[in-house]
Amino acid sequence: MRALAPALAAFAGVFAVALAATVWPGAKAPLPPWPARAPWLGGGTPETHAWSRFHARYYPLTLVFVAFEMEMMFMYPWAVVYVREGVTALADMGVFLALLSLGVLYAWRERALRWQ
Amino acid sequence: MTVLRRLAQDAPAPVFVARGGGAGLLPVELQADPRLRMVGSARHATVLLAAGRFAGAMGDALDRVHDQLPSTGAVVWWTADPDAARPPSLAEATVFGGPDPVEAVLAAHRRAVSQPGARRAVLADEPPHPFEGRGDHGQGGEGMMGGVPFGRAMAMTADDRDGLALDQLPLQLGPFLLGLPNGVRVSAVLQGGVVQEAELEGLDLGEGRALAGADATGARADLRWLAEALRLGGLDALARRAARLARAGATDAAACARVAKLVRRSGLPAAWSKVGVVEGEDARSRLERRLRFDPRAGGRRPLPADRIGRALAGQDWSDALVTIWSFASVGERAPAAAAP
Amino acid sequence: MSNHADIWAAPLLAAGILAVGAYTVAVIHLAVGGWLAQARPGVGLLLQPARSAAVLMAQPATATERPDRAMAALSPALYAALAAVAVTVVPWSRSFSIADVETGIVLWGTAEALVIVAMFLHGWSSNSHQPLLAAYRFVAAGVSYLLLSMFVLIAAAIPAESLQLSRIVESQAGLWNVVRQPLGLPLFVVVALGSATWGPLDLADGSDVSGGTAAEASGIPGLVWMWARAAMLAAFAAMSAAVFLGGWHGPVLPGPAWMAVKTVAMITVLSAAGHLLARVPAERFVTWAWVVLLPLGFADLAIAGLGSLR
Amino acid sequence: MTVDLAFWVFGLGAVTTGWRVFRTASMVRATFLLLASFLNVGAIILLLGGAYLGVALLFMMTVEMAVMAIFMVAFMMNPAGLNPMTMVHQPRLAAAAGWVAFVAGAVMAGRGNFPERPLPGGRPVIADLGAELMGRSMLIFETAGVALVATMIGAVVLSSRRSRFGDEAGDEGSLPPALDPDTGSYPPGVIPEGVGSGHDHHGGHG
Repeated sequence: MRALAPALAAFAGVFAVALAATVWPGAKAPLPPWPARAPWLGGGTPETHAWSRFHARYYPLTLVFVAFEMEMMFMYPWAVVYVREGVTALADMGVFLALLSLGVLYAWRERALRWQ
Repeated sequence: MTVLRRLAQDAPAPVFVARGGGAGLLPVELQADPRLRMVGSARHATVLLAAGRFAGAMGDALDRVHDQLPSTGAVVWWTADPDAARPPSLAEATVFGGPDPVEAVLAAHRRAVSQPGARRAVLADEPPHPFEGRGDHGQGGEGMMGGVPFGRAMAMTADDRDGLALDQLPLQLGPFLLGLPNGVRVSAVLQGGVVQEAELEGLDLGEGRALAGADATGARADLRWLAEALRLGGLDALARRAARLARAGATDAAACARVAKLVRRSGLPAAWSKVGVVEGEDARSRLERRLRFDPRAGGRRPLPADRIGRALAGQDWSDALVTIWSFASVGERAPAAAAP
Repeated sequence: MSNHADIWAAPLLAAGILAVGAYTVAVIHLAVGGWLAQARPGVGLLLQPARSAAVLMAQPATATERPDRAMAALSPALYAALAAVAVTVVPWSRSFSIADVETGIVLWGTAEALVIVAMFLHGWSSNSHQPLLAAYRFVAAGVSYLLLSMFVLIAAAIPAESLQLSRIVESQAGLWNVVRQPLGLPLFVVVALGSATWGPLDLADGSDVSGGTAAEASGIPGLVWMWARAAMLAAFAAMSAAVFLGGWHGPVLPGPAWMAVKTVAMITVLSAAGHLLARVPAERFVTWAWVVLLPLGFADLAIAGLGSLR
Repeated sequence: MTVDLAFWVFGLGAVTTGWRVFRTASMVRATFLLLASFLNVGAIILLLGGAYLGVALLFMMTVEMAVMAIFMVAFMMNPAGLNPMTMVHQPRLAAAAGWVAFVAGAVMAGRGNFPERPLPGGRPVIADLGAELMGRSMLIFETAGVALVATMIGAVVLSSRRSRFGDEAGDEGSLPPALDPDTGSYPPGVIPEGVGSGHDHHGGHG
């Protein structure tokens, strides 16, 4: 934790300065007129707000990703003891990754990696 | 402060170019000049360079872009008919009639960063729909999804190919968007970044004299087209190289061939393959045809706009832009204007 | 061997390294671009990033019709701060890193994951269509390249028997990881280009969506965002130098000098990749990342594992 | 001292952002406020000496909240809160339940009798965790792998309409959910072919 403190301090310091730089110049300025604030569409106009129930075309992928990522969290401690455990660790992770590749392979075959 | 201004004056001028009638793809060549930096959104620019004629709906679109330029920005009108009628956005613009507007743009840039007088908006300062004080909370909305909160309606759901019914975004894009030919505007309905339906509109480019050098044929025309295609693909440095060759008259066949080789190695043809398939031909093969810089290969029949519009349905928006640009004919009459 | 900077010095050190790094990125980017465009760039190039920054500083910030102001202000700051936290774990010599955290590569991964959040918020907050499209397609790429980063960093941790960056560099005393685990660096370059939304993976700020999440940004907020992107690329270059190019190891020169040289070399590689490769369509990148690159990540791990069996 | 101060900063941060989740009308804000709350909790775990667990929590929660934001925005009406609305249903019951849980947790934390066995500093916690995964807990670890494959397959089956049989073949034979599971009534316009019509069933080929 002691080593994390400088990392956290660097985060906080740069965050504060960047935030101040972003916010401060515009804080006193009046809002630009409405036509200046229209969304940039190269001379075009939208009919609605951009904020909407956005149809992210890759939603099955995000679910596969969450499952995969959860497994990855086991791998960090595994990597640390790998040299000590030797072949056991290799076999163990081999089985584990083979299982997960099945999941990815299935998703690919079912065309779940493409835009829905 | 003066140091800052001096630095800013000497910077490459970030310029947004709006191509109007009689400009062809000539303005594309401007990126060859290292003192300019072409930007993709007027919000990033200090100078709005309006090239050619802006009549009717083109003028209206230019007015909107003019107002979106940061308030310190300057406007330059590059025209062959300085006496022609002009839209309000060009009323106070610096008029330039010569063949090479770089110096005029640089002067405007220096003015914009050193003595930023606030440029006035030309459109009325009012929201798209009146909303203040209306509705249950005074922000123009009704209930969950109704009304015009903050001046605009909310998007509504519609069926889609994957069985979900999420929101559609109906909008008009262009005519001054990277990858749209002169005078072409797209009315599209997007759902989740995928085009559900799209229609290409050819706006009236007006009558009058064209800019000197606007017409180009053969390799020079292909290089102009390629320079914009490369920018669309994120290859700005190669685009500048193509623009330099075009500007030099496209006489160096070996240099053109080297550009073509770099483009083929960049993966752009792969990114364009199977995109915008019409009559069995995809954007990649249309790109390849340009890369041959063969004067005999040009002059293919432009495709009717409604055919292109139909080809956009089901594509990701960025692929749709690639499709449109892959059909762009280099001459004035862009695909949309061709009769079906 | 755990070394770290004073808590008050850490922000200054991180910001300083990033400022130099981001400026270097900008200069090298212009130099490589000028060379490729055959524009014969001169020495004026060295001042050009400062000049372009001055233009943005002279420009007023714009607003959109109904933005999420808080998120619009927070997202560039978050992105810049993530570059800072990332650069703190990079060791510059045997005895100096800003924060030589025991869980270094996990913290690095966390920063990468938060980059996806910062990018999404930047595109979402302006309530404008093209930034929104760009933000969503970036997330698709982000969830695809993030796994690659985890695989290659874990592979680098295997011979080091530690998640700590200084130990990972130490473990390369005999043989650099770029030789020992040849797939690691190329895959990590993909992650770097994605996280800084650069070149072929410039999906968040691409030209085909008018500058994407930054399409509505002008003035100083735009400058902060551009700076953060360059700083992120510099942080990734430094991390690549440490994890794959042997970090401070090298003859004659002192450790930090080797790190600087290797970082600049990596910036040049990343910049050249940005200029020479066209933007990958998001959908194809996603398929490609899962079907081709992810198995390569498995292979990288297998190579690292088999090489470390005693 | 510094650690105490940090604890209070992160603790207050976690509670405040957690509270703001329910006070905003925007799904995106709610999601990322929740993330901020989790990140503060992760920082507290780091303060408690959970070097790996803390950072892992930061990592996992970031990824999960990013994915959650995508689904929240996709499926919730008025996702940006352009029209004001409230995030809570049954606010009184929710508030009461929240306070009861908070007080109960606080009492347990403050008054509970916890064993006092501080670990000696400098223990290699990550290596210990690794050794545990490779030793006694290996079966659990591999079972988790199987469970995660099942999760992936389930997620793809349930969410993707595309399939290996075609781009719209994913709903082959599937029916839209009934509005009322008991009577099997469907919303107007979505009654699939062969359901409730008495004819022989064709299945739903698109």
